[in-house]
Amino acid sequence: MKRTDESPLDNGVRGRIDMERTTVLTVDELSKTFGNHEVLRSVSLELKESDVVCLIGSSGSGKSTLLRCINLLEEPTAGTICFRGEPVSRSRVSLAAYRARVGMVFQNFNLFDHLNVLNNCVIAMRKVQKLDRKTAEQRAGYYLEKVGMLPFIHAKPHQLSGGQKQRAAIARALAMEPEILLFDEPTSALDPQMVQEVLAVMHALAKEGMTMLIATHEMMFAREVSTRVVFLDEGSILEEGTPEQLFSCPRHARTEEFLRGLLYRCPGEM
Amino acid sequence: MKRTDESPLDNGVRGRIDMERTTVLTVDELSKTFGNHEVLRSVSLELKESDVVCLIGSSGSGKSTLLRCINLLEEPTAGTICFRGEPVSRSRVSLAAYRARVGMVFQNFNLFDHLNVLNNCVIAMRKVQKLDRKTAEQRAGYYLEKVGMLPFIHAKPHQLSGGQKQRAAIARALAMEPEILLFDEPTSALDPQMVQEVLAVMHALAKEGMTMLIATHEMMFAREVSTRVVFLDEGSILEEGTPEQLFSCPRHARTEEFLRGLLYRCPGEM
Amino acid sequence: ARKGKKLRVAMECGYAPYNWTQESDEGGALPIAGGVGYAYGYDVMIAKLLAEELGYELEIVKLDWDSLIPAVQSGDVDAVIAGQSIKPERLEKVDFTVPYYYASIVTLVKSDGAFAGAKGIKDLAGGTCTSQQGTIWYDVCLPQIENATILAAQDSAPTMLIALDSGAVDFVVCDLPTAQAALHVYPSMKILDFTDGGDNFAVTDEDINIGISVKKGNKKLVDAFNSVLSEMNIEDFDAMMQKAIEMQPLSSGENDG
Amino acid sequence: MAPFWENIVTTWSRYHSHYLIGARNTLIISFVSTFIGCLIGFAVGIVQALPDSPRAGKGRCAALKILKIVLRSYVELFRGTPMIVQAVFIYYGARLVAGLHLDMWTAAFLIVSVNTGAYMAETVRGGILSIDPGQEEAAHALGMTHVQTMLCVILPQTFRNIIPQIGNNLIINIKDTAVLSVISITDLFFVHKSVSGSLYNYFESATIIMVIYLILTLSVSWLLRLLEKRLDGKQHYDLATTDTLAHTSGLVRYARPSEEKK
Amino acid sequence: MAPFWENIVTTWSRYHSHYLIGARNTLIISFVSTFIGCLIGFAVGIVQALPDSPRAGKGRCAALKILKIVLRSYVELFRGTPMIVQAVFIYYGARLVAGLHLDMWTAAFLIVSVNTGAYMAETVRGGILSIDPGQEEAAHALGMTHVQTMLCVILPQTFRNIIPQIGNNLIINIKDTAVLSVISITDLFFVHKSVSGSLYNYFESATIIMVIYLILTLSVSWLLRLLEKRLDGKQHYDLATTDTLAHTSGLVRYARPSEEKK
Ligand SMILES: Nc1ncnc2c1ncn2[C@@H]1O[C@H](COP(=O)(O)OP(=O)(O)OP(=O)(O)O)[C@@H](O)[C@H]1O
Ligand SMILES: Nc1ncnc2c1ncn2[C@@H]1O[C@H](COP(=O)(O)OP(=O)(O)OP(=O)(O)O)[C@@H](O)[C@H]1O
Ligand SMILES: [Mg+2]
Ligand SMILES: [Mg+2]
Repeated sequence: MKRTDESPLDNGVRGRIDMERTTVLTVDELSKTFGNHEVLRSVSLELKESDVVCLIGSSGSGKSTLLRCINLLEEPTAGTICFRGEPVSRSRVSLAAYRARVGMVFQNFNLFDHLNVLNNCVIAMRKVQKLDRKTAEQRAGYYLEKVGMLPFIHAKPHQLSGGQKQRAAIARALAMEPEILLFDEPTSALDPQMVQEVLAVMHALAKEGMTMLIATHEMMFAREVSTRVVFLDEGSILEEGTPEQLFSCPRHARTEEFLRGLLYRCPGEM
Repeated sequence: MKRTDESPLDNGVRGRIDMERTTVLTVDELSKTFGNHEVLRSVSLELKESDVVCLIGSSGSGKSTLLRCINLLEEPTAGTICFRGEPVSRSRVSLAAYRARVGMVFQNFNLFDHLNVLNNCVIAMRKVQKLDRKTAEQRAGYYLEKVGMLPFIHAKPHQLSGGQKQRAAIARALAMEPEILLFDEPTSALDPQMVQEVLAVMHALAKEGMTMLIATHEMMFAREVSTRVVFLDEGSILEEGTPEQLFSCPRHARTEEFLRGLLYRCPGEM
Repeated sequence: ARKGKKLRVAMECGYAPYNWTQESDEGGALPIAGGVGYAYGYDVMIAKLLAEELGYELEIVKLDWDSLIPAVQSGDVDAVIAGQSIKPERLEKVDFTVPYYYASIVTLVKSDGAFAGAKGIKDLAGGTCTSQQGTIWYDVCLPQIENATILAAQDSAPTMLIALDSGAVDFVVCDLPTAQAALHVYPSMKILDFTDGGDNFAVTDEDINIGISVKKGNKKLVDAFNSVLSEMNIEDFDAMMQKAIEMQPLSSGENDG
Repeated sequence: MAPFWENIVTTWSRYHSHYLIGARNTLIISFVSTFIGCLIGFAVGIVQALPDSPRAGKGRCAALKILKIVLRSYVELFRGTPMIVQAVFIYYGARLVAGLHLDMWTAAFLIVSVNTGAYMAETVRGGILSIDPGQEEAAHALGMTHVQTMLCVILPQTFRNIIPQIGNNLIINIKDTAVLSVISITDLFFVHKSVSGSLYNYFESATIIMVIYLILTLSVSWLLRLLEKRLDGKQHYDLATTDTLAHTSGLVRYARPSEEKK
Repeated sequence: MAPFWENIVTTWSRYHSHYLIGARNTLIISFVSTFIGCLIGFAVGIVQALPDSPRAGKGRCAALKILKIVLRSYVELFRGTPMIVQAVFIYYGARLVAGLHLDMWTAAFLIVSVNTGAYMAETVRGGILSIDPGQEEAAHALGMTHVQTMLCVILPQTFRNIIPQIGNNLIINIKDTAVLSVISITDLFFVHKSVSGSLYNYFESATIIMVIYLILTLSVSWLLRLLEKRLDGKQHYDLATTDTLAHTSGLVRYARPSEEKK
């Protein structure tokens, strides 16, 4: 099986920097209410450098909302978010600067409809990072190539297939070379082969020390990629641990019930 | 393992009507070109009553385009589509009637943004099938309950999570009680537990003789649900067969390569 | 000392025979300042006369009717010569010279219309009528007709005449020069003059006299104008008006055609 | 400046009934005509958005093409020429040439509606363009006809987006009814012209009507903002409780027909 | 009707230079002012769309609020009152009260631009509303500021959707420059007024200007349709070949900084 060869759990990076890793992101007692619907309840989470954390949980459990709150696209009802030890300031300028350092891939991609794939990637590099067109295009090309989207750089979003849109969105986030990446179901529209390729990209990023927080429904993907898995249930973290621990011997009945739905558990249990 | 117990391959319905099953949909030499990009090349396909056919293939191989052509949402460049033996007429009135008999779940859901979940399901029943509000709401409620969306009937699409949108879209298509259902990645945004539930719904529908054509990336879902799997590569059908046949011993090298990406093949091969 | 000083006079340049626009300076027309074409007509003749006598350099400004008063009040133009009748209320806002024309009021009907034979305003009773906005004709004359249906006033002479021609009204009331001009274009119309019949519109002389308005308090200019105008009499004015009527473009248009 | 305010007071006390009647006429004509104009605009918008695909029969296709050309000409003709001239042509011209006697109020509503309709047609076209094509596809996939799609799916969404534009049009109409004075309609502006024409108090009278206009247009703006808010609905949804469910969806009572048969 | 056409010919041959100069003035003022008005509208739209969230400092927040109120008042004031009255107040009123002598052309451009800006502000607001909020979120998530988001993401999409509306505004301006006759600007309609007042040939002169207006507005419509087509771009994309790739993306030359360091 491939997994044991490549899983970041076993790769060099993690062992190397182990304890001295700095904390990148701290989410403290985060709550979010829409009307009278409590979507997040006192969620606390810490991400250290080169952590790859997968968020799992059933539909509507608040995964996307958590990612969006971290990025302050939703105003949290309560709680604080600290980036590299500093609470994320709410003044507009530093908010933009913070967001530029935090990459995000949306569940529904949100590509810019009026720009072709290349310009979708290039625009923020030019406007936010003030790169010149050439450098920006080179960098965009590098990441687009990684996700196999080079042939489609001239296509507008509405001309792309679902998987192509998703890959373009991933490339757009990567091209900003942020310090932490938030992925909201980054492989939902991808075929198994493409999932492998994205997995490879993520492994490579993890090796370089990128911190990632990934909401996903593909348990096997979570298992492959993550250093830690967090199970979100009705807006609160019910359980977290290494993938082995969580998938093989979940502590809570609810987690087990959730995972029972999984068609294919780890081979040992079949 | 669950699969062997419930797979429609082995259920009673199929055996019962076996050979006398009528042909529901015939796709003949269908081609579609966007500009100079050949997306579909002479695709031919036949669906008999209570067939459940899964379309698999890599991102951009033309799965969505094929479904959209069947529904005539894209004008095919060449080829014909016959529904119950009659070529699908191109006059506007009968086109609408045809589409009313063919259900479709879009890859990006396309829920009506201005209507809440309940009305999303109800509107076509009332306008197309001319049902009264009460009957329509009862029927919508029935299907929304099946996909666990009853608590959210008053929510507008923008207030829903990805998985909730997908389930609402499924319920909307089911509520029309069409004769054939086209699903474009119906489980992409769903967690494993929810996938199981949708699978159960589809099994039930299949038992009742519903014909389904499903584009999907979840190979295990395809394996569970389908009576036949079709592998689409660069716009043409490279291989088709029963799930066993195609997943266990693919005939083409390309199919094998595609399936190699699959993280978890059938247990026997692990 | 005043030699070469500018006198800016405003008018609509579209109200034959008082003032109109023409394509050349034929007959002594003056170029319109900042606009196109040349202005001429009775008002321009008067303006030229005043400027000549008083030693001004004359400039004709073409303005919409609505802004003639704001223009003179704000000092953008020195005088308005545009067929304005002198009314006491108006004297509170601007100063007027002595009259520069005595306009007799007439009724215009279609010669084949029901009121073609009217001999006095009693005969006009019950008719539908209109006239031009902001005029004595509309404000004072029409209400004197018994049971008349008075439609809202027209904002220009051409549309007033169209209203009559199309049959939307039975008659209109205006002054003689306007009516004479109208006959050139609408031969099917007829002028009814009740002046001799005794059953005429009751108007004061003040009402029908038209004057030149200048900014309130500009005594010097009023006096200067008055010194020229007071040397003229009704016959002089009528002769000039006759000349204007002969020269107006619609007359020559007829000749051309 | 003191006499200025004094004059306003005297003018108002002498002519206030005129101003009020003018304002009333202005309001009636502009509201009714904007409403009718919106209907025209939406209707034209629906037809213009019809795809002239070769799917329909030859005859129908040609008929549609002609209808589209006619509507396009209507839009361009009425948008492209001044309303005041149109008013003269329609009211007096029809009388002169065809002997057609339109009532002046009928003519007023007709002219303003037809003009608003021409502008609204373009507005609606732009509004339809900005709706995600996926919405139309979903409606078609459910078997709705083009007209149903437009009425139930596209136009309700378009409507919400073009409310600011409808506001613009209504406000334009409130002011543009002024040109109807050529067909003897006494609107607010016409009253001002009459008053200032006889009293030569342009600035005073203009101040009065500006205030009245502002009252009218601010009310309109405010009403439309309210409408926008209402259409946007509640920001949050209520989770449906079992009670409301039993009532609205009646899931207990519904069973698939095929199940019933068994 | 024969004399009707004859009269048109004579009127045209006598006054054609007047009509043409009037048309030229109309065209210049309406084009320039619509352009400036669009800029104003977009600028106001950007500010109005700024969220007045408590994120910014107290002071900035208050300043923004005041700016918004000022802009809103501007929109309501200029939209809400007739342009003709504004023209008189600005041109003659300024002179009367402040002794300010505006050049009549400056005044003309100013008045029409400022009015168009007020209408465009609402149009832009509507246009921004109809853009999927996901677009704004994506831009924010990439670290763009509000102004960058607006300029690079929202307004380009809004612009395409409101072109029909810009067309409407341009056409309205072509006709509304008529009111500038109160400040002595000779536009097309003023020429018509003078000619019909001199010749008493309302219908003939009106026919001439209707034709000229139609020529102008049809050209405008046509140009804007072209612009729409161009903005929509090609319906299909070209698959990038290796050649164009090497050129544009230069993937060969780029390596991740972290990789370079190694
Ligand atoms: N704007 C909103 N207004 C009201 N409720 C909302 C809004 N956005 C999300 N919700 C609700 O919050 C809950 C959590 O949504 P969220 O998108 O975070 O779920 P999720 O875990 O990402 O689910 P999925 O896996 O289906 O994407 C859902 O029940 C959803 O209906
Ligand atoms: N409107 C369009 N114009 C041009 N090309 C298009 C258009 N729509 C789709 N395509 C192209 O057609 C190809 C097939 O697209 P399609 O959506 O059918 O793929 P798919 O098999 O559904 O892929 P995925 O699994 O990623 O959804 C893609 O390469 C896409 O870029
Ligand atoms: Mg989600
Ligand atoms: Mg697809």
